[in-house]
Amino acid sequence: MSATITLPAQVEKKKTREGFGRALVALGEQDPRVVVLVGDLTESTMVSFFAERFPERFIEVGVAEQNMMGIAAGLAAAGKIPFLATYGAFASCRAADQLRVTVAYTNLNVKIGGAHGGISVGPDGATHQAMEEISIVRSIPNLSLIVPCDYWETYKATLAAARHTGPVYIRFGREDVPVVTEEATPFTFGRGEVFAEGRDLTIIACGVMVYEALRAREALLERGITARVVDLHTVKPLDRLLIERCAWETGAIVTAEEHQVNGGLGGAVAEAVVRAHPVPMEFVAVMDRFGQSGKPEELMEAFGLKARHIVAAAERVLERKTRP
Amino acid sequence: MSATITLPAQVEKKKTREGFGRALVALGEQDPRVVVLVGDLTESTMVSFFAERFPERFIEVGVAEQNMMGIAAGLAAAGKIPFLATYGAFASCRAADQLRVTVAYTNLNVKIGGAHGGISVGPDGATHQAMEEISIVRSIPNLSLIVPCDYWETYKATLAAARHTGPVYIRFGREDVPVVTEEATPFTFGRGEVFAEGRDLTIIACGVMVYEALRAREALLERGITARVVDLHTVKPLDRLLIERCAWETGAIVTAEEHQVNGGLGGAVAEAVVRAHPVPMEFVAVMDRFGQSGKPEELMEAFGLKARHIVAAAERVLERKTRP
Amino acid sequence: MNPATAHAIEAVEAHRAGRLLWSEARLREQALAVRRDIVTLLVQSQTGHSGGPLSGADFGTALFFHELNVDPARPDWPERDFWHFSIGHVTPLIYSLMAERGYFPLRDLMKFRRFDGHLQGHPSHHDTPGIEVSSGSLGQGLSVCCGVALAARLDGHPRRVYCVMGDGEQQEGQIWEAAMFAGHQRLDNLCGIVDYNRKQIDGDVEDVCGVRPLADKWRAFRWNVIEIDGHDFGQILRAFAAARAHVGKPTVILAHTMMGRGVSFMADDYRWHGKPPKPAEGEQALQELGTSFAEWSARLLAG
Amino acid sequence: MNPATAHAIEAVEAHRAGRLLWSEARLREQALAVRRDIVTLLVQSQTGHSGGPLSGADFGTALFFHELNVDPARPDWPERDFWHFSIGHVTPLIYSLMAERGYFPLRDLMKFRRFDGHLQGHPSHHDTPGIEVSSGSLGQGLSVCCGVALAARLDGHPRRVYCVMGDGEQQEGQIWEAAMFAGHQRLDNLCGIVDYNRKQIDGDVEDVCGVRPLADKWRAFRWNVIEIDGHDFGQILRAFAAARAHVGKPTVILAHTMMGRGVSFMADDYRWHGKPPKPAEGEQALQELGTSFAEWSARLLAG
Ligand SMILES: Cc1ncc(C[n+]2csc(CCOP(=O)(O)OP(=O)(O)O)c2C)c(N)n1
Ligand SMILES: Cc1ncc(C[n+]2csc(CCOP(=O)(O)OP(=O)(O)O)c2C)c(N)n1
Ligand SMILES: [Mg+2]
Ligand SMILES: [Mg+2]
Repeated sequence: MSATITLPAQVEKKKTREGFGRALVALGEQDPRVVVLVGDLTESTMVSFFAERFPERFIEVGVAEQNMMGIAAGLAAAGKIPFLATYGAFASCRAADQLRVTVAYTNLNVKIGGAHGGISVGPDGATHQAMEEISIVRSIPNLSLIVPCDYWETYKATLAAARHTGPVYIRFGREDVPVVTEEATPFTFGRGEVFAEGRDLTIIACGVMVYEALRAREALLERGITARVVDLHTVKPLDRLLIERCAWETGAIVTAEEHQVNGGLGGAVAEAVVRAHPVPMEFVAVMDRFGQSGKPEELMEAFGLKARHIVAAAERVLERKTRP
Repeated sequence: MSATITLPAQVEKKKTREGFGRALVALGEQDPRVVVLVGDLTESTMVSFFAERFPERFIEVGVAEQNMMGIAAGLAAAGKIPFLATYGAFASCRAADQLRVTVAYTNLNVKIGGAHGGISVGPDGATHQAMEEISIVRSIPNLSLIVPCDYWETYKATLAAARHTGPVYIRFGREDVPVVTEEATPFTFGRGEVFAEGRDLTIIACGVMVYEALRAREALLERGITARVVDLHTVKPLDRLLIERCAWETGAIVTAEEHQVNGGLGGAVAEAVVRAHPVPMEFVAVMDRFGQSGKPEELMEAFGLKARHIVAAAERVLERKTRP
Repeated sequence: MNPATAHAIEAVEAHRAGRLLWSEARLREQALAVRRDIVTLLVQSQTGHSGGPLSGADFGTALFFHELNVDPARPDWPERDFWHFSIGHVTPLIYSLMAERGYFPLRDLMKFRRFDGHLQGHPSHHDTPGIEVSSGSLGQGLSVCCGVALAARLDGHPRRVYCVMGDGEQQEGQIWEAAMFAGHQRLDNLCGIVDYNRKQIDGDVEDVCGVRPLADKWRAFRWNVIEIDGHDFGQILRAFAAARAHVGKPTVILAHTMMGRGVSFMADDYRWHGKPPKPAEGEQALQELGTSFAEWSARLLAG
Repeated sequence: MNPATAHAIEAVEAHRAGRLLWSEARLREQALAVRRDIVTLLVQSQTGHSGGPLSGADFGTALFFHELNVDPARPDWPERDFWHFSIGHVTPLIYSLMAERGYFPLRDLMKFRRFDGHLQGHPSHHDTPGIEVSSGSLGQGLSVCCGVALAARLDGHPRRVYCVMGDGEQQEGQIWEAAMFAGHQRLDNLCGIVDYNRKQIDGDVEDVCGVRPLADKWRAFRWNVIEIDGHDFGQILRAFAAARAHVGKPTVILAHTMMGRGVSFMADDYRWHGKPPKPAEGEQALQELGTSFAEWSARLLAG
């Protein structure tokens, strides 16, 4: 049972990180085991809501991400359900070894909130634009990864992470982004959602690129092309069945992610596709380069991450699909 | 111009890390700018040869991999050509943020020797068996990655890393492994080598799996199947032209790596394949699980990384190739 | 701390079911058995670390057979203290202590690092009952212990938390992140123990990258510091008691030890950090320890 | 150090072509210009950090206009000293110092953090001439500076190496790895400067995760420690001279400063760590600094 999403001309915008922050408060109310850690980024990761509501379960670690990951591990080993928050660049890189050995190898129930994922982080520039998270997190056993597409999905992903036993990484962004789902839109951890049907190709996207994919679908429709749009929020474990079905039924795939092209969502999909039903694919992603400062919109444009780039990729893939 | 490699029944074995250690001495002799850093692992990374020969250019950092990466960066910024050595798990994870921001974003001329890559590390167990390096390193812009297959190739890869301006990560192993190349075998940074010709499928391998691929080829030949074997030592930058040619000419690909299946060599090849010429692929790799203690041979067997697993994968992929 | 206070505290704590509170004499005997285990299992495995396990055998024995409140039959007993070796490479010591204390049969030690055993080269929660958190990458353990200590405080749980570190390991920055945090949070239910054997893989710690003055460092990170001879059971027990009694700060015990302690040809020699004795060497070592491989391995296999 | 020694050293060093050796009075004037630049470029960009750049403006000015041996026209002049801000977020300060010193035109400051400018949110070697190593992820800079200092020693090069750190940044363990290494290696060509403004993003450093007693920490890591009022040019210059003269140990200058210094409503307020003044606030700030946005932006655009 899938939601079909049609966008109005004007879509409300909201921060994904706010979805994270609000969900933490809901979790804090439901379960006294939920604790939240932060590395000197309370406001910008929006764990401030939790901090206000549950000061006694809020742990400020300071600028020490390795330590934060380890403390979260210890809290989990003692029966807590710790959520930690920092920028994705630091969660995935600065604390990578702690994530791998202490958290993932032990398979501890630690939840990692990686804020500021993607080029849309904007003026802070390359160091703060996390674009290697999917590759890194995906390679580590036992670890799950969710890249929600909007406010509501981030909210639900955060709740789902708490329900899942084991380490989960949630990647979200900085900016206000279009709210394409509703409170009632189905969300199942580990399952992609078909957000719009189509026969000619499938656009598989995660994060803010889901919105761009839906817009691209509209543009393609005008040219008589019907694109299926899949919101692949859970990048790991991968919904291989859905991907295989899309390859089979539509015969061409475009992936869209606000992430490096090497080993990201596109890579995950390609790995599934060649093992089941090889079809032409095109990748809309950051082409193996560091980010830079600028306005989010400028950067999405300059790095080739807008609906029109998905449209162009769709046209390329369709040409390859029909060519024998 | 490619070497064709036929293995004798008994192949000499040698440590890849020794190739690294010996090449450093050669480099030290050629170029006074070459310096070597180590994080309390002088013997086991075999930088001991360099340490003995050039004690004044040998820097012991202690157990502090983040710092070692940063010091190497500073040395490079001051015109040195630093090679650092530690276990791959720590080079790629413990110092991931330093690798990303200080080294790769600045694009500094730092060379990273990651020893103890793969399950064949053996009795030390999971923490010391680096199997996420390809995914991590591949995702970071500006960074190159070589995974040599034997002693001589590690030797040449180390020399090539010094010739290349920019950061290079070299991944090698712990154990004695078959020497499949010779001193004279061609090695070009950034180019895969066809080690044996074949028409029915291509086996693309790196590291010790190149030997297993050559053995698998022999077994397949007995069944009347000719497999091309490609040694894809440089995983980044990727030799896309060669991969595309293999897909086109042989119509099926098996990848073989001593690494996690997610985002590794197989992922890199799959990404290239679906963008150019989609063909069925099978992956011989570690299936998203942590390693464990045991003898190297036992583990290679248990984790499905022997020639016979490549043979089985080849048979699966051929069945898919011929099925419409 | 004056002895009267120490006594009072001992009395209060004695009710804690899982503490053995063994005497110095008995501990000394047990530590000898632990050293025999270490050498025997290393001779058997022919892979693994000798030096650190032997230097830590005395305070390790005191920790397991006097200090810790645990129930090996129920590794997840909610009342248990939390112990963790941040130096994951000293598995010969850890597993010996665990087996001797009853976490699993002694015979398992003979399958150390083997594919068909459950005793991984570095401690694995997934494989070995009683290992709470996996380790093996140095420098990570004190942070874990901070988390456990914090959880205990949040829950008003009386458990204590013990973290064993190496002196070479002090070079890892994460240790100092955790030290700063614990000092800041005044985690007085946390006790660190540094195996100050002055050696690491590449040689003398002071040659590799000196950690001196180590006591000053910990003090400057707001810890209570106790320096002891890590082979003197009297000093070890008094240090544990003092740590237990100290209010308002975490305590670190700098246990001055000798790498390879107990085996003449390993003593104080960094080259024994990471290798096992060959069978003949092992035999000599076991003779020095008053037994033989045949005798002691038979004891293990029967246990 | 006694003043005579200091003078002798100054004399020896004066020949170094790239040092400006400006007087306190002139530095004070220049620091005012730097503060005006900072506020002006932030008003223009409407994104970026205010607090740290203003607290570091005085010692930053002393570093660039007195201490450093550099040639902005030749950023790769082989004789140059090496300077590095480990706190990459204080780019408004860094870029102002660079522009005022002549690395690039003042007008470039008006394109701070813009897509069409070369001044990234955090320092980028790739984009900005004179930035030697990119930064922005805290805690990494001192290691880089250790590497440069080590290279200088290997080459017998007389260059000095300066590393600016934050006080919140002291929570990163990598700092202590580097500190331990530099102390061990006796890198006396290395000088660290901590902007001890007592604030970080989430509030008071001592509330977030206290770094006190900071001088004791550095001393225990074998550094020469100098504590100064980081807004007093006399003290700043004497500290630099003392660092230069100190043999056998690296020196860290703990510069006690005030976040947001120079703008009344920002002073000592952590909430100004990471945000720019709105135009009206900026106007008020610039009035306090004796200019206006119109006047100062015109100066920048003309420069
Ligand atoms: C992060 C990390 N880096 C390096 C290693 C490899 N290693 C294992 S033990 C060791 C030396 C540790 O020295 P110390 O803490 O003094 O232990 P001891 O030699 O006394 O047993 C090193 C470098 C590791 N396990 N983890
Ligand atoms: C590794 C890392 N973690 C977190 C951040 C986000 N961050 C930027 S500045 C800052 C606070 C630093 O405090 P301090 O060093 O005192 O600088 P000040 O606030 O005084 O400018 C933080 C946490 C970062 N840039 N890098
Ligand atoms: Mg030691
Ligand atoms: Mg500060």
